[in-house]
This record gives sequence, structure tokens and C-alpha cells, in this order.
Amino acid sequence: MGGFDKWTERLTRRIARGTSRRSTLAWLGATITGAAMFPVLPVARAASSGPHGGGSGHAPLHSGNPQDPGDQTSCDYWRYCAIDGFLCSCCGGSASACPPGTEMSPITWVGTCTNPADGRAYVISYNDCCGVSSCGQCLCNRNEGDRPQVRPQANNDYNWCLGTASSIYNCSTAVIIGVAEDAAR
Amino acid sequence: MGGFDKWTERLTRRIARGTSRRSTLAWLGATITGAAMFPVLPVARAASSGPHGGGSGHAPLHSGNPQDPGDQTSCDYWRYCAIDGFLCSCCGGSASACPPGTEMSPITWVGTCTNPADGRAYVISYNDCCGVSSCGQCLCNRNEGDRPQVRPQANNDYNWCLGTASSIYNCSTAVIIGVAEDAAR
Amino acid sequence: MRSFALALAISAAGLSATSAAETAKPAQKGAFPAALPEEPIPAIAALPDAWPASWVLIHDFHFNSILDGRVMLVDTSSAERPVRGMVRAAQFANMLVSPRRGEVLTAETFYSRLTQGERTDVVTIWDDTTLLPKGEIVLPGGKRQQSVTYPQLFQFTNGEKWALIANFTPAQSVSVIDLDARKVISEIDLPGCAQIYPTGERGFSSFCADGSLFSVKLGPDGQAISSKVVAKVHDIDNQPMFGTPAWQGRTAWFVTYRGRIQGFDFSGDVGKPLPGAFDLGSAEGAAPEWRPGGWQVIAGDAAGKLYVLMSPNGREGSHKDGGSEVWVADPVKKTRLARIALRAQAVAIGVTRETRPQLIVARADGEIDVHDAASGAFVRSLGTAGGANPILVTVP
Amino acid sequence: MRSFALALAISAAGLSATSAAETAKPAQKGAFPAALPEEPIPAIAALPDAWPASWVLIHDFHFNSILDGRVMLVDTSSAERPVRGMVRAAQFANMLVSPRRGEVLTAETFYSRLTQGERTDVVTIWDDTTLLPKGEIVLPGGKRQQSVTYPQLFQFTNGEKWALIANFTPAQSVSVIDLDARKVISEIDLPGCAQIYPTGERGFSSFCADGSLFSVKLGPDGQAISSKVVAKVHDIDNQPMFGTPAWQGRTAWFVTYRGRIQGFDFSGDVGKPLPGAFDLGSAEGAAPEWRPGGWQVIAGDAAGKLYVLMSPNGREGSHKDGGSEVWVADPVKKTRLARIALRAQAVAIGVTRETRPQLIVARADGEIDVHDAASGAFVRSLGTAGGANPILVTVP
Repeated sequence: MGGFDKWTERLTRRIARGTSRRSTLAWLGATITGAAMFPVLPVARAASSGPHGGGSGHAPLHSGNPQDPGDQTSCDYWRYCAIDGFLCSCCGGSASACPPGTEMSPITWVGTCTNPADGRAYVISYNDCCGVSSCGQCLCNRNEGDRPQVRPQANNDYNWCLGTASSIYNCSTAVIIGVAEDAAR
Repeated sequence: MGGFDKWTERLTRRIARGTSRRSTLAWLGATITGAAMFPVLPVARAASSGPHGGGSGHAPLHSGNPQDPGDQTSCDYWRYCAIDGFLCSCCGGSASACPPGTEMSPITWVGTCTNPADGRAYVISYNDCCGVSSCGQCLCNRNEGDRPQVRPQANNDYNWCLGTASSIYNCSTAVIIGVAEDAAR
Repeated sequence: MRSFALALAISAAGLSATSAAETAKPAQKGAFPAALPEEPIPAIAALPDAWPASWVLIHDFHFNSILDGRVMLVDTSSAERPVRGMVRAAQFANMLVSPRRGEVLTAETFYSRLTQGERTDVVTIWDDTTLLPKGEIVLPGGKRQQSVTYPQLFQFTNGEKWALIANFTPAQSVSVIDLDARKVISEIDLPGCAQIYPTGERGFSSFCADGSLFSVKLGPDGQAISSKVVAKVHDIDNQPMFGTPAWQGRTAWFVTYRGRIQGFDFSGDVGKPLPGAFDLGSAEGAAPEWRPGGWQVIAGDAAGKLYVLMSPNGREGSHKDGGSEVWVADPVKKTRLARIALRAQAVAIGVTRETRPQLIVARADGEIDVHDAASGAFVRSLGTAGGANPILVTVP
Repeated sequence: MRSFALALAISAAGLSATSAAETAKPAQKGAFPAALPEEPIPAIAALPDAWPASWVLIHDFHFNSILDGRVMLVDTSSAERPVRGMVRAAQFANMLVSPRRGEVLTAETFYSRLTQGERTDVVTIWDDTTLLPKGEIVLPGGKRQQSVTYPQLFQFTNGEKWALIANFTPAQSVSVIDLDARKVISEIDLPGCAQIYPTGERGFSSFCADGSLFSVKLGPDGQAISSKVVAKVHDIDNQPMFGTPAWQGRTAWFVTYRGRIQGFDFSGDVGKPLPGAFDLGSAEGAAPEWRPGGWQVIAGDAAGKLYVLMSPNGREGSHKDGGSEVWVADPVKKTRLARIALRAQAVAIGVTRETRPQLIVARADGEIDVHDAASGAFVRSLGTAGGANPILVTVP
């Protein structure tokens, strides 16, 4: 088949080599550039509570810190700018912790969200919580910056319960892991 | 322990004998008297659609036979006087047949329902359909004649997917199996 | 894990994952000179060693996926954060909770292909501070009773060292499980009788189809060593009792479909009815009459008062339709003390053991309401903290 | 079984299970001298050997129990009886249907204890007239890609004798399955590329993170025998394409987040973009602009017209928010032909291959609407026939 690339040869070699845990990590190092990983759940059941879903009858849950404003059970909370799934704040966890009984996914996707109180852009890690069935509370889907699955690091439809004992998805957190250099983003 | 009955002795013998399929059937013959078997699912999610649940947005489904009147996707249909569960008419089956992919429970419970068109009281067999997960359409619960679980033959909270390959419950039918002698009941 | 996540973050769109201390602070950061601190990964919310008295377990039967039922751990004092965790309760499961053992137990059924394939029945033992499974006991024979969840299908006995579990094939029996040895130690055949009421130190009672109460005393090996029938304690036709009573110590208060209260004493080796059954009475506003209605219709508080979920539309067959009021009764004085109007039709009630007891109401629309048990006043909504189909409220 | 049920009935409350012919006919039986006939037990509804053109498959992702997803078989011509059956689609499943094979295939994942324990990935093969499983192929390694369901994660090739299934651990690869031999025959490593578009007689293409299209030709043993990269076919930053196209024969019509239509020809061994991408254009009523929105936003009819689900609230990040209109376009003339107003926000659309094509609309509230594709007129509601969370409409 003239006209086909050399990639086939490399591809065949790669298949022969197999895919070990080590090569998986190598792949991560090699291909995850340009952005970070987003995962899980799409298409909010938009129905009643605005375009992003959410809303469970809960009373608002505030951090109590004026520098971290907003209702953490609402899809509009600033940290959730790229979240996709059930909010752990409604499930027994918090904005930054998984509910008891779950395991936090070690592989994560991140987004950059601007805190309206201090104007800073924070790097938010959306770790999934795994091993318990769908929490069912506060479904939320925001897709700013989301891209098709051809760019997995920017697509939030993957189930990122991957490095965990079980791939069953319960809810998603939004953990502050740093401040973005370009605060205005 | 003076004062205890001889039943203990019989009980102990029975335990020693074990419970074979044969003894199960013997038990059925011996104890199911006075009424017939009802099963599955309670407490209709009464919410919106009247006291019995049901209502799915479906258009009415009529038999086309003036002697068998009413909407077979409504909890108010005459045959459903003692049904409890998802109506198979809404699930790919009919009032008297299971949906494709399911198995009809061989052990059944029956009720007696009066047909408003001909005034007859019919014996209705509420066979469950099994092996596929909850249908989710047209949940219906009517409890006329229902009694506590101490009388299993008159209690509709048991999952009667018992003689089937799988005990997973999908929906319930309402099959005419005869006419009751006392039509007025 | 942490460094891995940070590595991803650093590679992401040229972001630097600098800590708060290192961050430049442009003018617009105004009143907040320091950035919010980094938060640890992984992080799992912790539960207290002993659950507060405001916490209850609410069973979500999950009609639309019965095979994926759950028990919600709910802090009824918090409108902001009522859900504290979820425990799996698969396929017509039953649940037991023991603060003494520090455990939640679920009796469940699984298929190898979710809906088909090989069946496995197990009792799963969950640690009540981590909500992680710490063991399971396989129940052989595929005979575990599957019903819409009744508490009295799975009960403790022998000082919570054993559990009793109902079987139904439809032959009826009760399996005796040694929880510490992690095994089934005996099976008591029980033709014609149903539900399990722990009785005496080591035994149980069941109601039988002939209207009798049957009590079994178990030996140290789990085998029946004696039994006793008390005849005609239950008029199943005319005064059928809801199978789930309100427990006050070893006394179980049952209510009938028509609103009669009947106590049973299960403290000795033989269960026996208490004298002095009484009716909750009538009231205005009925069409045609007030009767109990719902799935869990009776609860008790620590002071001995009973609470009964009542519907004004009482008639034959209305007993699972839910109720719109809770009637409070004193089983000693045999009188009705109060009527509590609910905000919506409800299917299950429970009363906490707090200093000021709270009435927990699971509504038919799935919302959970909290009322002050003494005044009846509505206190707060817990939203859908009980899941899709809350049908039982368990006060540990 | 029949006689057993009758025996129960006969013993029930003194009823006699007399047949219609034997029944006494009191005066009140009036106009109906004969009773309704007895009905057979057991009875299972039958499906036709070939499904009518009005039947579609609607994937219910079932957010509240993702592990218990389903595919609903729906007769879109019947408002009275739209649901014709359910097929299990467990845990982020994918589904394939082949009228030629007479099969529905699901790629699923199971755990031995529902949410925990041993993981098993399988392709389950369902007979399309009985909806019963007739076989399964176990997929080793626990690597099946779990995503919110995209059709292009599970596809046929080699004349529907093989299936291709996406893996993601997050290492990406594609497993080649011989459906008749019931086994996995090869695995193609695919770093940096995603989704599967069947290409040529025996092969597939995937889009890659560098904007290229990568095509692989497979040999008779399922191994890659040649491949080809076509660079810069996809501007992921500025004109990202929804991963799910509308297929017309071997041509796939993609739409971008901003409403540009781009065709690809997958008929040969190498997939290639078609010249002449065009924009759907603008219209009044936008705030700020019309863009495609939803989960399955593009569909085609047999005449070659395209249908795109559009939202007036288009902006960065709005692409999964659903849409309120369907725009009809002619990809040959590269023009918009019509706008169809929907009755509610929708997330997925499909068009039947009936003589008079029908537009099937899965709404965000879970209701299914049917519109006449030619006129746009609303025809009927199918209620919740698509289950709790209908996100894909598949026209077999």
C-alpha cells in the first residue's frame, strides 16, 4: 500500500510491545500537554434549575470565608466552572473532599476558574469520587473550555474513576491546587 | 422449658429434613388457602398523578373491545385493582403479556376485579416479568384486599420473580384467568 | 498522587501551580492579599466516631433501579449539608445499624451480569465511620427474601452478635448468622409465619397466617431449643397490623390499618400481647375516615409517645397511600395528644432521640421535612437528602 | 404453570375459576352475554422479524444509576404504546444495532458486588426479536472506555462481522472483535487519537489531538496492515467538531461548536475531508448567537438533508446545553432550508427512514417528541418512552 505512512510500522511495534502500566504513564507524560484533564458526565438534565442543572432543595452551603464566596451546592459556585457530575458538596463530601465510603480518583483533570472575591484565577482539580453508585444530588455540568474527545485532556465526558479500585462514579470535587500565573486568563 | 409447645419438636424435625423443592410445593398446597398471592412494590410515588401513582405522558391505550374498557396504561384500569409495580402495558408488554426480553414469573398472585362493562368479577393473575431492570414507566400501586406479610398470599410487597432465572423485577401484568363465582363480590 | 496532579496542572495551558505565598498580588486582589490555600489531595470527608443524635438512615428503595437501592446517612439538623454519605443496598435490600458494633449491615443480592447470570446473596458489613465494607457473609441457596424493604426482615439477636434474616422461596425460613464468625450457623424453618421480632436474649417471634404469634428460643449453636405459640393475637381480616412497629425498649407498638394501637412485649423468651389495645379515634376532615397510611406509619420517642402517620381518605386498600397528618398518642393513658399537619403527603416517619426530639418526615414526592416533635412545627427541609424514593427512616 | 395458577385462584377466597362458557349470567351482565376469555400464561410480547421503519433505539444514560443504563426500543409512530422493550446497557455502556445480523450489541462493565469487587467487561449480543442475550464476549484487561455514551466508541467493520471498541486507561487503543468467533482478535494502540469511524471495507479512522485524521487498514487477522495520517483536518481550538456525525452512507457530516458543517468520506481505505465546509449561518432571536447545542446535535435523512439542534444562547461552553430549534440544511447546496421550533429544550435528535421521515426529539426533561421532518410540525409526544435521561437516538 504505497502512500501509507511509516506510522503503521511504529504502530505495529507498539502493539507488539503491549501496554504496561509503565507505558501508560509514559503516554501521559508524552501526550498530556497544552491543557489538563477534564472528565465525566455531560448534558445536564437542564429541566428546571437553569441551564446547568443542579438544584436539590438543599439550603445554600457557604464556606464562611468571604474570600471563597457562593453556595457550594449550586452549579454557579465559582470553582465549578468546568465541573461535570454530581456535586460532592451535596453527597457527604465537600467542594474539596470525597464522601466517606468513596475513593478519590488519583488521575485528575483541572480547570482554571476565577474567584469573584479576589479576582484570582485558581487551578481547580476536579477529582472524581469512586466506588459508590451515582449520588443523585446536585447534577451540574459546565463546559467552558471543553473540547471533543480527540483532546481527552480537555474533554469532560470521560469517566475518570480510572486509577481507583472501582470505576463506579459517585460525585465530583473541585479542589484548589494552585493559582494560575495569568490571573486574568 | 415447660410451657413450650410440641411445635418445637416438629420444627426441629423439619429443620433436620431440610427444605426441598418438593417440600416447598407441599407448603404451597398446605398454606395457601383463604386467598391468592399478591406481590411486589408498595407505596406509589404518589406525587403528581393521583393517589395510585402512574401517569407517564403516554396517550391512552384502549383494548378496542367495549367489554374491556379503560386506559391500560392508567392505574385506574379495572384489571389493576390489586396490582403493584410498573405496568407492562407501558413497558413493551401488554395488560396480559410480558415485554420481550423478560421471563414471566411462574408463581403468581391473583386478585378479583370487577369489570365495569359487564359487571362480572374476574380472577386476575398478576404475573411479574423478570430478568430486566425496573421498567420505570407507569408505576402503579393499588392495595384493595392487601394484608400484612404474615399472610403472604394476600400481600403485594413480595418480589414474585421467584421461579425465574433472575429475580430482577421489570414490570407486572394483569392476566384474566377466569370469572369469579360471586360476581358481585 | 499529589505531585502527579500538580504535574498535570503545571503542564496545563502554561499555568504555574504556585502556592499562595509565592503568588504575585496585583492590585485587583484588593482586600485579599493572600490567595486561598492549596487543598490536599486525596481527601475523604471524615465521620465522627459516634454519630450525633440528629443523624438518621433513610432507605432509598430506588424504584427506577431497584437493583441499585441505597441507604442515605442524613444529618437532620443541617439544611445545608444533610447528606453525610451513602451505603449500597442492592436489590430489595435490608439494612441494620449497630452503634455498639460500629457497623451498618446490608443484606443484598447481586447478579454476575447485573440483571442476569449467577446470583449471590450476601450480608455486607460496613464500618460506620468510613462507610467502607469490612467484610461480607455469603448466604447460600439464593433464598434471601426480596420484598419492598421491611425492617423486620433482618434483625439482631444474642446481644447483636447474631443477625436473623428472612428467607422466602416462597418457603419461609429464618437464617441465623454469627456476625463475628462471618457465617450462617443455622436455619429455622417457619412455614406460614413472617417477619422477625427479636425476643428475649436469644430468639425471635413471627406472626403467622392463622393469627398467632410464634416465638422461638435459640440455643448457643443457633438451633431452636424451644418455641411457643400464642393464638389469636392478630385479626388479619379486620384489624390487620402494619408489620413495622415502633420499638420502645423491648416493647413493640403496632398500629392496625384501622388505627388501633396494640403493644407486644418481646422482653421474655415468649412474645406476648399487652392488654389494653386502644383506637386512635376519629376527627373532623375525614373522607371517609382517618386511618394510618404509608410505608412506615408509626414511630416512638424516648418519652414513650407514639406518632402515627394518618390519612383522611381511609378506606379498604388505602393503607399504603401515605398520610397528611401525624397523630401523637400516649400508649399509657391510651389517648391522642396532638395532631401535626404535614406540608405534603408522606410515606414514612421517624423520631430522633435528641434532647428535643425531631419528627423526620419522608414525603411521597421524595423531599424530607423535619418538624419539632413536641410542637409539631415545621423546622426545615432537607430536600432530596433521602434519595429518589425514601421509604424508611431509621433512628440508630 | 397454568394449572398451578388456576389452583391458586380456585383456592382463593372460595372463587371458582369457571370459564366464560360455564359462567352464570345474571341480568346485570346486560349487553355482554359471554365473559371475556381467559388469557394464556406465560405470555411474552413478540417483536416482528424486522423492525418497522418507525422504530428507533433511545439510550437512557440513567444518571441516577449510571451502572444501570438502558436502551429503550421505541415505536415512534405510537403515542399509545411507544415502548417496545428494554435492553440492558450497564455502566457507561455503548450500543450497536445490526438489522443484518438481527442483533443488538452492548459493550458493558460489571462488578461482582454491583459497585465494588471484580470487574468484568463484556460485549453482550442480544437477539433483536426476543431481546434475550444469545452470547457474550469477555473483554480482558478492564480497559473498555467509559464515557458518557458516544456512538463512535463502538462500531462495526468488515461487513459487520467485526466490532471495534475503544479502550481508555487513559492509554488509548481499539480492540478488534470477531463477533462470530466470539473473541477479541487484536488491539490497535492509538496514542493521542479518539473515536472510531469505520473506514473502507476493513478499517477505521480516528481524530487525533494534533488536528489530524488517522486511518488504519486492518488485515484479515485484525492486525493493522497500513495506516495514513491526514494532517490539519480539525481546528480543535476554534472550530471543534462534535464527535458524533450524521452518517449518509459512508459520508459523515460533522458540525462544529460554531455551526460549520464539514463532511468526511470514509468509503476508501483512508478517510478524507470533503471540500466545501459551510456555515449554518445566523438568525434573529439570538442571545448572543445561534450555535449547535446538546449531546447528539446532528442527524440526516435518506434524501440527504441534515438536521442540527440549535440554541440561541450560543457561547463558549454552551455546546452541551441543548437546543430549542432544529435547523435543516442541504449539504450539497450548502444552504439552510428551514427552521423547526421545538416544544422544549432538547439534547438529542434523530430522523427516521420512513417514507415520510420523522424528526425524533429527546428533550432535556426526558420527554420524547415526534415532529414531521418535512414540515417541522409537532406530531405526537411519546412521554417518557426514552427513560430517565435519553441522550442518543439511534435509527437502525
